[in-house]
Amino acid sequence: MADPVAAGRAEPRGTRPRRALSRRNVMLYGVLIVVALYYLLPLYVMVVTSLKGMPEIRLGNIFSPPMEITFEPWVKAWSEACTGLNCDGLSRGFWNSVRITVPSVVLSIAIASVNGYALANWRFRGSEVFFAILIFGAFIPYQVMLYPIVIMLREIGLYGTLSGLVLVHTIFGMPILTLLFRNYFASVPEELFKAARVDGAGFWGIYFKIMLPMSLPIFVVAIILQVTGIWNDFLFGVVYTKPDTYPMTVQLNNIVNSVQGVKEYNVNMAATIITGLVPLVIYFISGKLFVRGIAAGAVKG
Amino acid sequence: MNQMTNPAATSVAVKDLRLAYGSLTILDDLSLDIGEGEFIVLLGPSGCGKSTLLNCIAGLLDITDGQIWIKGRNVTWEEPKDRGIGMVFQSYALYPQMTVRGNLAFGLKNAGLPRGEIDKRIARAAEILQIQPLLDRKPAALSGGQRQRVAIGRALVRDVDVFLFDEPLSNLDAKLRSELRVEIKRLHQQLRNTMIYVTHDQIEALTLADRIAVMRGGIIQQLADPKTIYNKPANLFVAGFIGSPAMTFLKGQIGERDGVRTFEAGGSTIALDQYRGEVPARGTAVILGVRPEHVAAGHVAAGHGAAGHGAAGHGAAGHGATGAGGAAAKVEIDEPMGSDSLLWLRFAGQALSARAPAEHGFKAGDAVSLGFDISKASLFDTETEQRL
Amino acid sequence: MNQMTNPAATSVAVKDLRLAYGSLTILDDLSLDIGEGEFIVLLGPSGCGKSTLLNCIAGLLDITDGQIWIKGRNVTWEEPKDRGIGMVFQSYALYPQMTVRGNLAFGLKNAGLPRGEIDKRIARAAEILQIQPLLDRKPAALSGGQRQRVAIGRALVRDVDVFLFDEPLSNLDAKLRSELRVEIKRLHQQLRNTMIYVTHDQIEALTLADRIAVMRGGIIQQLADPKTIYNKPANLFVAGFIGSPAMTFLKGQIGERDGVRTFEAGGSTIALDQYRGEVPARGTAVILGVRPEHVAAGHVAAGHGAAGHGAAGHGAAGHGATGAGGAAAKVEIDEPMGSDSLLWLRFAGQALSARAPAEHGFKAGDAVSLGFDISKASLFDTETEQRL
Amino acid sequence: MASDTRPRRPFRNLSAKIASIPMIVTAVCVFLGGTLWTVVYSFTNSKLLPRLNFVGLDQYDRLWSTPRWLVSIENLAIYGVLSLIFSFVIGFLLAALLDQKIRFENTFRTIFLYPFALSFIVTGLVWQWILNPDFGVQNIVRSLGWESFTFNPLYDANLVMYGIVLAGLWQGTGLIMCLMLAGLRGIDEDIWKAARVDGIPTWKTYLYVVIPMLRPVFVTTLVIVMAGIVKLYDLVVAMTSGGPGNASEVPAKYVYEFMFRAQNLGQGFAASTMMLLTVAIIIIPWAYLEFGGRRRG
Amino acid sequence: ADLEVTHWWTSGGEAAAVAELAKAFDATGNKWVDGAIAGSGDTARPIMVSRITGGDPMAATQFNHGRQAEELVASGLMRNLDEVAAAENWKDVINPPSLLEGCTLDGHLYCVPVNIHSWEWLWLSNQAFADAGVAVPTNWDEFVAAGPALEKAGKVPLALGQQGWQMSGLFKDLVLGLGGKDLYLKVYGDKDSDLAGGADMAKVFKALGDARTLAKGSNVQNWNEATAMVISGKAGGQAMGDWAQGEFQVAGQVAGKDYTCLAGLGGAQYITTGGDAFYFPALEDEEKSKAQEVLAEVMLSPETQVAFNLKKGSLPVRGDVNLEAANDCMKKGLAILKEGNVLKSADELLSPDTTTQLNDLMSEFFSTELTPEDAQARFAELIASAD
Ligand SMILES: Nc1ncnc2c1ncn2[C@@H]1O[C@H](COP(=O)(O)OP(=O)(O)OP(=O)(O)O)[C@@H](O)[C@H]1O
Ligand SMILES: Nc1ncnc2c1ncn2[C@@H]1O[C@H](COP(=O)(O)OP(=O)(O)OP(=O)(O)O)[C@@H](O)[C@H]1O
Ligand SMILES: [Mg+2]
Ligand SMILES: [Mg+2]
Repeated sequence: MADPVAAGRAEPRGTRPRRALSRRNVMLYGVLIVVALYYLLPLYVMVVTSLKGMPEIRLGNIFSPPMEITFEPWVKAWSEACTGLNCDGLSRGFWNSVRITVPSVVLSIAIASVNGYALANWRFRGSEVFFAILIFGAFIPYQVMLYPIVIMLREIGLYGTLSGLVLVHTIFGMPILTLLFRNYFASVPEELFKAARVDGAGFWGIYFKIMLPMSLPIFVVAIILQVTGIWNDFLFGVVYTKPDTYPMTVQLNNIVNSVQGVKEYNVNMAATIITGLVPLVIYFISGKLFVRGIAAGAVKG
Repeated sequence: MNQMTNPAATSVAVKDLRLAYGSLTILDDLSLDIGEGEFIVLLGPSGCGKSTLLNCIAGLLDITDGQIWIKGRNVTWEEPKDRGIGMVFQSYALYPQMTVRGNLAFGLKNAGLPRGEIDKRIARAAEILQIQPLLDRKPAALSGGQRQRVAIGRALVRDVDVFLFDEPLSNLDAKLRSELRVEIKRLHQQLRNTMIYVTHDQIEALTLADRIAVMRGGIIQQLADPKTIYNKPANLFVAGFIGSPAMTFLKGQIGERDGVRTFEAGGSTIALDQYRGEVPARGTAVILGVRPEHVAAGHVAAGHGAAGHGAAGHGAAGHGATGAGGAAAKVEIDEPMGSDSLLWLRFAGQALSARAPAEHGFKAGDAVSLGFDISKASLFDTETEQRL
Repeated sequence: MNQMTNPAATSVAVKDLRLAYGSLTILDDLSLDIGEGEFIVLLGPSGCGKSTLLNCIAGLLDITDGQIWIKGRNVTWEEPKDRGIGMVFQSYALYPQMTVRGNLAFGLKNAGLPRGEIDKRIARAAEILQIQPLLDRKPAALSGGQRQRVAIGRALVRDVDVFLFDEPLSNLDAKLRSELRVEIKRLHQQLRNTMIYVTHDQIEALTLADRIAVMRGGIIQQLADPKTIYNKPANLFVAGFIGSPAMTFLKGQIGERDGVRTFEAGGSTIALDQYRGEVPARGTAVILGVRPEHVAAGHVAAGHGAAGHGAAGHGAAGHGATGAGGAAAKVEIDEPMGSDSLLWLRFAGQALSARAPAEHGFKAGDAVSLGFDISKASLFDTETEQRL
Repeated sequence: MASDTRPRRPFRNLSAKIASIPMIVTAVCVFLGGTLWTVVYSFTNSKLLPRLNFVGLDQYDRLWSTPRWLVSIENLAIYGVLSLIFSFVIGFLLAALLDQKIRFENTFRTIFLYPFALSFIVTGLVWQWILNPDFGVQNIVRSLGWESFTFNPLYDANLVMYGIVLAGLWQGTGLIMCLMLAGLRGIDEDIWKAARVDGIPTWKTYLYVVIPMLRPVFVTTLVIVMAGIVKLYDLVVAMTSGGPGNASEVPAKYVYEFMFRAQNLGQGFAASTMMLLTVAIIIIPWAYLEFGGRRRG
Repeated sequence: ADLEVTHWWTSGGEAAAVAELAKAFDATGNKWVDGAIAGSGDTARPIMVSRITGGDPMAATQFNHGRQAEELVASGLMRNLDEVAAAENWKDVINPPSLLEGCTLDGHLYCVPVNIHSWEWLWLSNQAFADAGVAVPTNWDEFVAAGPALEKAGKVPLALGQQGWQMSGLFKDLVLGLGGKDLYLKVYGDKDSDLAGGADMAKVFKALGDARTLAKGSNVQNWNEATAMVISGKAGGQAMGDWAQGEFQVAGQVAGKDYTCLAGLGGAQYITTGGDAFYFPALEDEEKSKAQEVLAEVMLSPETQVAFNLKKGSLPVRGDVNLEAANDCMKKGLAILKEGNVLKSADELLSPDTTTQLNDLMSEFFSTELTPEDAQARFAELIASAD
């Protein structure tokens, strides 16, 4: 229809596209790299600042790399920074955080996975109603529940104990985790469940022998969410513990806010990084499974 | 072992079964008796309640009303594992994290059988199903057919009286499906267990069943052996559902010529004297159902006789085919199916299909004359849609 | 419209196509010429590269090497929309949130067609496909068959030269599948477009195709019309893949008796004088492939003649069937399929299937005598697996 | 031997019911009970300790005439709308970019998602530092020669909420991206092909075909994002403590401060009740969509 | 016994002071378990209250005496200290005696005041004024006048942390310093809303407007960061309580030489005697209860008082101690104390609820363009509804 000569050529029309440096690729990777820089900037600033001495920081350029690398802020943040009379930095809080996080994560995931399993496979009259209330709980600002929880914990005598805090974390982790597990187990073929029942497995048999071994991705999601959530928690940590069981975030807050004259930004940043390290590491290790689990547990309804 | 309250020959009995989800009734007042060692196929379109019925028998659904008896025991409220059933699922539902051996052993371990006994049973099942080399693989490393065998094996090791299959072949491709069909049949001949088999594929039903229960909307439309179902479908639905290529239906009414009742439609008449059933009174509106293999298409010039010999190599030729009074039909489409062809015709303004040998020589647009084997046709009441 | 550099009859030409994912080559040096108005079916097992080839033609995959010509234009690097193709997908890929009308109009609006023209085209497509009443529904409110029609409609409105179908029926149940098959065939007869149709269902291939390209592992095994493919499969793979019930294969070697070459296996011999092809030298190991409908089973007492007349109502009866020397075969399984039955036999220690009329009267365990229609059988070289 | 009698309902699936006790107790006692408790006490004039001394709607009257509460509501609205829009837009764009079969997808995804592993406290501190006019961006740009450059959101009452949104987005967009990516991956590849054959430009395909198809993902994401927005507290505390002045106050902070600092529990509970009411307005339609009518097939 | 003591003294000077208390208590053979919570009383108090109401009290906790702990005391959660007080004869040694009033409810004593804090100070950086080339001001008006010169020299005239309590502290200073004793007592004490809306207060609000102008550019949150600006000469001055002195001291600065302090912002020479007090929650453990008494004693012993207050920069609660070591500023305070020009602090006069509302108003004023007139109207309303 167009130029007959052109049309008659044996050469393919249009150019062979998509070489490595095509416009599309340049745009695509360009945008991605710019955005990635934006996301990395704060981390960069944190790291760089934590390696500078205070005099250098006062010069003012937070983006310039340190002229002289010093690890002193790290040492100070970890073991020397003071809050009131306690000058042992974050180190004490670290172990407290571990002692709080591990049982909380284990307990909350154990309970939520069983609940999710029951909701997905063993529905009974009213189970959906309880679940809806539970989901409502996901929206309640923690501050609102602070007082009722204080009273509840007082009544059952767990206030101020580590078990009390673990309980609180379990309760507040329950809505989202239950939702995730319920959705995940619902996506497991129902026939598998039926086959196991015919094979004579009961509620727990199916849970432990069939469902659990299949649920790695969703467990990874749950673990990441809970570890980050609980490790990063400040409010419950500070309200429901005592100084000798303060978690790391409370120590962090104390260090950062215990300003002695001028703010020691380098120490603050080092402390910040150290505090965020555990969830970050867990996240970096299992990021891929996280996405898979999200796809299975959050998106499918 | 079990006390018999029912006739000895009954293996599974469903009595007045009702199942409803809230206000939505899926099965209503359904009864079914299945004999010892019988192979029953539940056949019906998607959503008609086949799986639901099977799950009720297995005890995987809490029934709303009625009773289930297995081997003379009322098992209505027993746990699935105590009913003496084994079940094979559409997607096989193999436990993905266990080896084949683990899959087979799971139910036995749950039942607390000793190790030696478990091993013995697995060995036996593996032999029957020829899966010995696969025992230590995981399901992911098996082909579709192998998975299917393992799924059957899982039911087999449990040494049950009744096997339940829920569309075990529908995930497979056609070739494998036909192979496994034969295997299941062979297995039944070997084991002689009672088998209840759900499918929506009528070929499976016809090839496997001792008796077929055709279901629609939760109701059993016809329960009979395959031949009866095929040749004397109880109603229009069964007739249309069974048979591939499907039966075609002609609307018309009863006429009479030379003292012989005839079927009249759009000016063409077909004599019904060979019809094996009750032909209603003259003037009644009826539907005539004929299967393609009972219609013989012949070259128009050669007339009726030629139709019988020339083109139709099938049943219609062997048994006396009744001519359609030379009424011309036109070939619309020719579907060659390898071994033979399906001709889509227009006859009396209606669509009609006829089976012809692969080398029939007709082209789309050709006019043909038809011969009908009325002894194998069915007449249906237009109102009730029941066979007459 | 376009100037032709290729033979006028060629609609789509694939030249030396190569497609690789990294180091994994899926299609290698594949060439295919498709005539104007031809209905080509690409048939092959799952994963053999059918969809890949189709996507290459559509321009949805960047090919590694080679050329694609459509209507005499080299379109190798053109955008799919400029190739003059329409495509129908297995899952239909309808835009779920648009009405049927929206689905049909979307591409046209994008091409900047005026409103009136769009409406006209939709009206026409809707009429052809009889989906006028559905135009304002959303896909979710359509049945499988209706969705399929809309998907075809979407290609139709684009007024294209070439239709590409990627397993458009494989998501449907058997009944609907056979109905829609007829519709597609009718559509092709009406439109006379070039159609390239991917399937792994051989019945679809046989009924629809002008020519079938049987593929395996990215290579076209045979490209021919359905009859040739059915009767003269190029190799063992094609022979086994095509035909339902499938061809059975007997291993044996060439012998000779009374100056006539024979096929010998396990003590039984079958004369090959009627074989249409080249029979190799005596002693050569061969595989004999026979389709069930070319095997006639008869009652042993009646011998050869009876076999031809008594039981085998099909092709084997019509043409002179060559006896198996009275070698007894044993019925293992009888698969009734409604219109006729499939008998699974053990012959010369090997499995063999035979088609018999529904009322054959054999039971499992019966001994039968066999007649073979060798003129329709195939001999394969054991080594190369090619037809001889 | 034969179980002719129908077992009593409550005892079927007993294990399942027992196993659900923690959920039931949590739902009923903690969430429902706590909520009711809060609502009841919002009608009292409790000070430091809860007392059942009813004063009718006084607390609500006061709440709605307190400028700080009104500012809080307004701020939450600003933050909510902005972070909702931007996290959806950015999250979706990033997901769409990552869905282009790119190389190093894992690396990029990790980079976008890592802030999610950090607490709001940490996020707040870092961004406070970056936005600090004396050390951060403003200072850098000025030292490059642009003396009059002003970028000081955290100390400008008109901009402070935007500064907080900036940090909030940095922290939360990764998760949104992840959810969207999961959704995109679930879309039938054939849809893309169909659109290409139809000649639909990519952006139009996204706009008219893909995004409408992602509706369920969007709903889930919306719920997650909304829940986060309502709870906004830590970030504000870490970045500005509600300052400058009251410019970045938010409802959760108001609740907290009135309950504990101002020792006026009644007022705090009234504010809590208002928040819960908002949550209910958000979640009830969602719950209806999620559980109403539709059942798992 | 081990006693956990919670407090919010975490800045440099404060921590040093607390260390003195701990040292003294440890010397009695007990152990001070420090429970510092950083980030001002606003952060710490809710935690302390939760702990006490949650049934897991600490052994002693800091509050600002006044009305913060009123309800806790009324619900019987706090320990009655009458016996210790009698034994140690606190009635006589505590000066001014009004301090004990704040700790008394229904005739019983519930807390131990440990220092006298006065809010009414303006801290000036000599360095900054030198740089700007103006004389160090001697009163508020001069300070306001020096503003432009400071600004020109690149200084922030008035350092002010962006937290409500600091702002309303500044306001209170202005009320007392510019409006005088009667105005202060009538407005804060008698809740006289007519006066609060009157002409005298209008002057104060105008001064507040000036303060707002002067504080533009003060980009800090915490009071000690603001103080740090004064110490480093970046800011001209800061209105802050006497605890700011601790920071100057930690930074090694000398009163009169490096910095100047103006009591009552250089106006009316009054101070309010707010201060920190320790409350002792009722405990069941006998041994700990005993130790609580020891702690209360120790806190008020003359030696501790001197050591503590020198570090803290506040005034001791005993009139009978020797403060030779006190610096210029402290001496000024002591002098005012001697004169008896001591008023009740706002914490004692207003409920926490009203205080919060007042803080909010001031926050709003400093972060928006709210006119002094409107602010005054709102203030009057607030005073009218105060309890
Ligand atoms: N949990 C449920 N709640 C409500 N209705 C249901 C439920 N499960 C199944 N149904 C309905 O019950 C009917 C029968 O379903 P069933 O699974 O037995 O059909 P089927 O015959 O097995 O179909 P298929 O061939 O598709 O497997 C269907 O209409 C289905 O919609
Ligand atoms: N993106 C890809 N990367 C690598 N290999 C691929 C990719 N897509 C397809 N393949 C491989 O290419 C081969 C051919 O795939 P194709 O989809 O064409 O098969 P098919 O014949 O259409 O099969 P089916 O009948 O299952 O649709 C398969 O082995 C498949 O694994
Ligand atoms: Mg089913
Ligand atoms: Mg394919």
